[in-house]
Amino acid sequence: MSVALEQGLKSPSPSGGGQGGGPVVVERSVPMTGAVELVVYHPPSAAALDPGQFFQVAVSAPHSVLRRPYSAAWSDAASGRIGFIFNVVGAGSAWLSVRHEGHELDLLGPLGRGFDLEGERPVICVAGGLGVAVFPGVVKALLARGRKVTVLQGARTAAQLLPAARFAGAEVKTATDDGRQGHHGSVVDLLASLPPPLRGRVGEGGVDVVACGPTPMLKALIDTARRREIPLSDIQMALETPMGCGIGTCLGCAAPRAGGGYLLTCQDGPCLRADRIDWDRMTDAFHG
Amino acid sequence: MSVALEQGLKSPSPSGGGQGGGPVVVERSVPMTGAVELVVYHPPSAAALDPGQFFQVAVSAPHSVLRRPYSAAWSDAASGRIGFIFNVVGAGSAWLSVRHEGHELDLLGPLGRGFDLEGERPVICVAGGLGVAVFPGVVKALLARGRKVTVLQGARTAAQLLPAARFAGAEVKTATDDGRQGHHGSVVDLLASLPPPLRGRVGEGGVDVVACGPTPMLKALIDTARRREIPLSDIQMALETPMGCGIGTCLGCAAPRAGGGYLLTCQDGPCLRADRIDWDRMTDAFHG
Amino acid sequence: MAERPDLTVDLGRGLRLRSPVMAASGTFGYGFDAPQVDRAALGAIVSKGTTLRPREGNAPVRIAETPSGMLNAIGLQNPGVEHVAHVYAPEWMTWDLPVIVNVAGDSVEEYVAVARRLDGVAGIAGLELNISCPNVQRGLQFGVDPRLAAEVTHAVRVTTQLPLVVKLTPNVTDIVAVARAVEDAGADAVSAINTYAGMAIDVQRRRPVLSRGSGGLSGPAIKPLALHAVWQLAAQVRIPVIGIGGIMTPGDALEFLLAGAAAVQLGTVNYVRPQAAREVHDGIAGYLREHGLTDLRALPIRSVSVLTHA
Amino acid sequence: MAERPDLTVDLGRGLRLRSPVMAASGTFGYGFDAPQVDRAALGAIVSKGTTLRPREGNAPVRIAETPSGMLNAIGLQNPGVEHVAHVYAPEWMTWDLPVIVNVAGDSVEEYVAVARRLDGVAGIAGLELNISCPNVQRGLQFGVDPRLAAEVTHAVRVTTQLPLVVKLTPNVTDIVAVARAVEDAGADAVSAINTYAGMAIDVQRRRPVLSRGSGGLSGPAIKPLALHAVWQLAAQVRIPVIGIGGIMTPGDALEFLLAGAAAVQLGTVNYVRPQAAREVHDGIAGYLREHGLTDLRALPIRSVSVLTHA
Ligand SMILES: Cc1cc2nc3c(=O)[nH]c(=O)nc-3n(C[C@H](O)[C@H](O)[C@H](O)COP(=O)(O)OP(=O)(O)OC[C@H]3O[C@@H](n4cnc5c(N)ncnc54)[C@H](O)[C@@H]3O)c2cc1C
Ligand SMILES: Cc1cc2nc3c(=O)[nH]c(=O)nc-3n(C[C@H](O)[C@H](O)[C@H](O)COP(=O)(O)OP(=O)(O)OC[C@H]3O[C@@H](n4cnc5c(N)ncnc54)[C@H](O)[C@@H]3O)c2cc1C
Ligand SMILES: Cc1cc2nc3c(=O)[nH]c(=O)nc-3n(C[C@H](O)[C@H](O)[C@H](O)COP(=O)(O)O)c2cc1C
Ligand SMILES: Cc1cc2nc3c(=O)[nH]c(=O)nc-3n(C[C@H](O)[C@H](O)[C@H](O)COP(=O)(O)O)c2cc1C
Ligand code: FES
Ligand code: FES
Repeated sequence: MSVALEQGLKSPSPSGGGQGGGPVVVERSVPMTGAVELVVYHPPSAAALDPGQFFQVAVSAPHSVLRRPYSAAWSDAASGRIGFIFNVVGAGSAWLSVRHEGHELDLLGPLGRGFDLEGERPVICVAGGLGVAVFPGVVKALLARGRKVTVLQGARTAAQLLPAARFAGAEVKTATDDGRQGHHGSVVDLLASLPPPLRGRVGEGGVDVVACGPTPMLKALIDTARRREIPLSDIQMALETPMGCGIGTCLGCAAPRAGGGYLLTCQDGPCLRADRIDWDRMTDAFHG
Repeated sequence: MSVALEQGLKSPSPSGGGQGGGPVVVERSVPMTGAVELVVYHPPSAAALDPGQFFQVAVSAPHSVLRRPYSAAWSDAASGRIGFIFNVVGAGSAWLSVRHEGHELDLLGPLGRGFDLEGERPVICVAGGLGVAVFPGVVKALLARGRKVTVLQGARTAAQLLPAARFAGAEVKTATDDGRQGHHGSVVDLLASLPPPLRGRVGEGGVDVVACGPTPMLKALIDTARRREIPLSDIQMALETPMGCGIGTCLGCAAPRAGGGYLLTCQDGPCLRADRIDWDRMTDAFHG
Repeated sequence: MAERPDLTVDLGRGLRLRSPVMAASGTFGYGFDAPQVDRAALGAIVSKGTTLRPREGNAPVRIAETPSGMLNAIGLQNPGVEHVAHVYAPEWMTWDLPVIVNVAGDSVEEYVAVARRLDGVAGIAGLELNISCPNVQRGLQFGVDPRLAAEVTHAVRVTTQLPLVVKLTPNVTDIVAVARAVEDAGADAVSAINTYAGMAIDVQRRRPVLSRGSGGLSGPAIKPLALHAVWQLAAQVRIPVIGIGGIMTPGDALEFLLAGAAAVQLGTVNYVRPQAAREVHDGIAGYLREHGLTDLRALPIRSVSVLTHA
Repeated sequence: MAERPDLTVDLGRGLRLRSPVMAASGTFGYGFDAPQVDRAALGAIVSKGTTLRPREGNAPVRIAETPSGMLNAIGLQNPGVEHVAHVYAPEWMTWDLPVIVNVAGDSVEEYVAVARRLDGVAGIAGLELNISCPNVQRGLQFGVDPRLAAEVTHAVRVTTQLPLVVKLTPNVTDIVAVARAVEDAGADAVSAINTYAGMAIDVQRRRPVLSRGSGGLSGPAIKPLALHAVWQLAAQVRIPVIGIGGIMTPGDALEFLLAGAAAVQLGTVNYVRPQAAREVHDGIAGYLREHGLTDLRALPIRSVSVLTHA
């Protein structure tokens, strides 16, 4: 339907919107307390997705106008399915949370850059809160590359942890704010409490870190990494900033770039090596 | 929850909005092509309703802010149920049309004045298009008062007619624009084509007319009545104007009053005797 | 903090409200309708715009919905000041809720005549000068010009002892200039804002939806604009600013209070959610408690130190 | 009428568009992103606001959603005119779609310098003077004062042969006065409107949501306001008016065209519904056919006979 007449254009595609053949919800479940998982059938998107990429999801919520960015939790090219995991924060996620089997969704994507998952070293995945949403697909892709994976997952309570079964093949360690399950404290503390090399060591024999979570958690991770001498270039993270378009036209998703100026989370990210960010200027757009 | 501290206040009550005990949809069906009927369980409203009254229904449709007025199609105090019949015109009715069993509704009402159904004379109910929505309850109430009732129902096609079974005990005649069922033409033409006294005659032995439909139909009915010498005071009609509040505070629902100035459809109506309206100044707020 | 926070507001000249939540003019009639609204949550009611003589108002269509908003061109339908003074005020006298009369007019003389008739009438707690109604011919004239705004304010000020709020129009380049002018002319408070000039066109019928062509926009759509106006005003005038525009929830009201408003008025929401006044009142109280604040004066997030007004 | 209606638009000085649907500045980058948008439906692209030197833009947070709208304070992040002339224009030259460069600046000299650099550069179809961006310090100054607006327009007019559109700010008492001033100063067309000054406050964190405090409101929320501005302008200026503000659907665009706009720009909708340009284009064509009209000039519902401009 939409034909790009000019050259040099990238090609994420809009889909759905009720014209048939678009993405359709095939499953809805509650993977952990407070969260909803929607499984969407859309073979082209499932095939195109790199772990860490996101979609701009149209929501018909009262008074809302912008799409909402959601990372794919996982995708499966064979079955044509993509999973999204989210909790209800405001109008958009509330609307999304009552989608059911058979409802069509209007997705734009996959968008942005996913994680760079190539390499040999062990990988530690650090997931804070809903940041865990991106990891089922990431872990699967890492394991498929033969890499050793440790998942560190933090949540406020045990019930808000995504079950370890979702990371089959990886080692899973947890941290909870109330201490009822795993480490008592933050997931970054958990990382710091691990034996080397897991908690970081310079140079060969080190690990790659892949992190996703609230900005304060990412900042804490950076502090820890600096103290533990984990090079920031060994850490990749998925950023969350407000987004207008998701495709580089609104310039609304700026994140401070190391060395000055701004990166666009939607185009340069959301998955970025931590040394590309100026962490001193990095702010949290969302309240705690 | 809401306590009126001052005197002289009328007492329609807001209800629902998710606090429990509020109106809840117990049935959804398609009574005729293009229309939806919702049956709502809310005993206080069902008991309080006069035929012809309406509710202000909160809709959580994208970009919408105002409630939408809907006449009760019928109510049954014994079962605590109220029916609403509507078709999908815009954002509000689209939202309402996908309510299902178990969904709560936020209703304000019953509001306004219903029809004056007392009397002895035969009654002709003239229903144009979705105007038929108000008549199941009206006809039932008229029959309960022992009155003879003839329902004239007009629609564009036969499939858009509410089945005659909904008016058990009344005589039903139909008119369709395409002529496939009943009179070929408008429901007002149908009225004019009837033998006296049904089509109108001055004074004793006459009939009462109760009408609901689009404003152009009501205007045609007035023209016919004038020609047929049916006194306008023998005709009651349910008006439809845009409404802001439904309770007399916004002054948005003005309808031209015979003799000058304006009536408020929500307070003085929606059911009014036709001689109270200045038909020359009466405009149709809605297209079609 | 189990203590009950102090929600009272002082709008000047003895006009003290028990709650910062007011009902906005034109959205609450003269206080006799809308029984669903919990009056105990309200600090004051502002009446429908009242003129010297009764007015019939505009021909329909008078209202239209727009995205997250509504347009109105009611045309000041009202029973005239005599009816208000004679019939409504005695009723209001028996209430424990102050009623402020919103005053409209086409000339300085008309404003003054209305104010004179209401001066000293028991049951009337104050006046709100509507110098901003965009619907009546020449209705914009006073509100867009600081000089004219000051003139009508001054003329009313010397006519009445009643607390005097001046309601500002947002349809200006510099709302602060108008506010300062009416402050200097003797207003006890300003309320901001009235509706924004807008219109809708019926594409099928190829004509404006409203019979008058244009109307005033209210509702959530205008909240960011109104908030910006209040933020500017609160920093640059000394008298209290009453925040109005698109408030639907406690959070919306708090945005205005944090921006520096002394109180807020609920308008369009009264049509939609009669429980809003109660929710907003309780939401503000809860917020104060959560943040360990004892009264509303602690809310504004920016001190008035940027006040450059001489 | 099976005939295909004529959707071309003449904006003056040789700037002819095949479609009345344009992409608004700041919502389409420099035309290289948003491949989902069907360019065949567009009459022109307006670039992001471009300044003399590259600008980094404002610190985050730069955008926030509001009821049916969004606030932005991007701060004119752009690569500077040299990059545009040197890198982008050669690409645009190969396109069959005119690109208009939106020009911003802090001084008359900066506007003139940008215009001079772009004059005669192949691939550039016209300039749109952004005298209204509310985000950069002193950004409002030209757009709110008819004299200053005329001054910058005239200065650019004598600098370049390119078609010159002046984009108006709505944050004024009298937008018509500004439009007439820039018309007299040589503008070929005006576009109306840019965003409305607004703000949002983060109640939990007790500070403005946007790092700059305030921003510009766009989206459906402002449609009735923008339409009112265009309705007034179309009746009172002679040059073409390009309607902008909250257009999401063909019906919205038709409201502007019926109000007298010669063309429309789609802004915020490009972020949300990439198919909007195509839908609006086709919807306008369908409407013309349904109403038996052969071209866009038949659409305005009010003749310009109320034109009182001398
Ligand atoms: C690249 C990217 C990927 C994302 N992936 C996911 C995901 O997989 N799962 C998921 O649940 N969310 C994800 N988000 C966040 C998501 O886009 C929405 O912001 C979130 O669902 C809230 O939207 P809403 O409409 O419900 O709330 P809104 O109505 O937009 O906001 C309600 C309140 O929540 C706050 N808020 C908004 N966004 C966030 C946020 N991201 N975190 C905390 N508070 C917020 C706002 O400040 C506001 O006060 C992602 C965001 C980005 C940028
Ligand atoms: C007292 C009263 C009782 C009513 N009872 C019923 C009822 O029982 N069943 C029912 O279906 N409707 C009824 N209506 C109409 C109803 O309130 C809504 O106007 C209608 O459902 C359209 O709302 P919407 O949100 O879907 O459309 P909107 O988004 O409000 O409007 C969409 C388009 O439809 C047009 N439109 C709006 N209202 C009407 C209308 N009433 N007729 C024709 N066109 C319209 C608008 O001009 C607009 O162009 C009643 C109205 C009143 C005043
Ligand atoms: C239908 C209607 C009628 C109004 N009438 C008046 C009026 O008579 N006098 C006045 O000063 N403001 C009047 N207003 C403006 C409101 O008091 C308020 O300033 C405006 O609606 C913005 O607030 P809101 O967004 O909460 O509605 C009216 C508003 C509406 C919607
Ligand atoms: C994120 C964003 C950036 C914008 N940048 C510019 C700009 O650089 N120059 C300009 O003249 N207008 C800019 N605008 C204004 C738009 O071109 C348009 O006038 C405005 O958004 C209203 O239209 P809309 O409601 O369709 O978005 C911007 C708007 C947005 C939302
Ligand atoms: S979200 Fe618009 S540029 Fe990134
Ligand atoms: S609908 Fe508001 S007064 Fe009738």
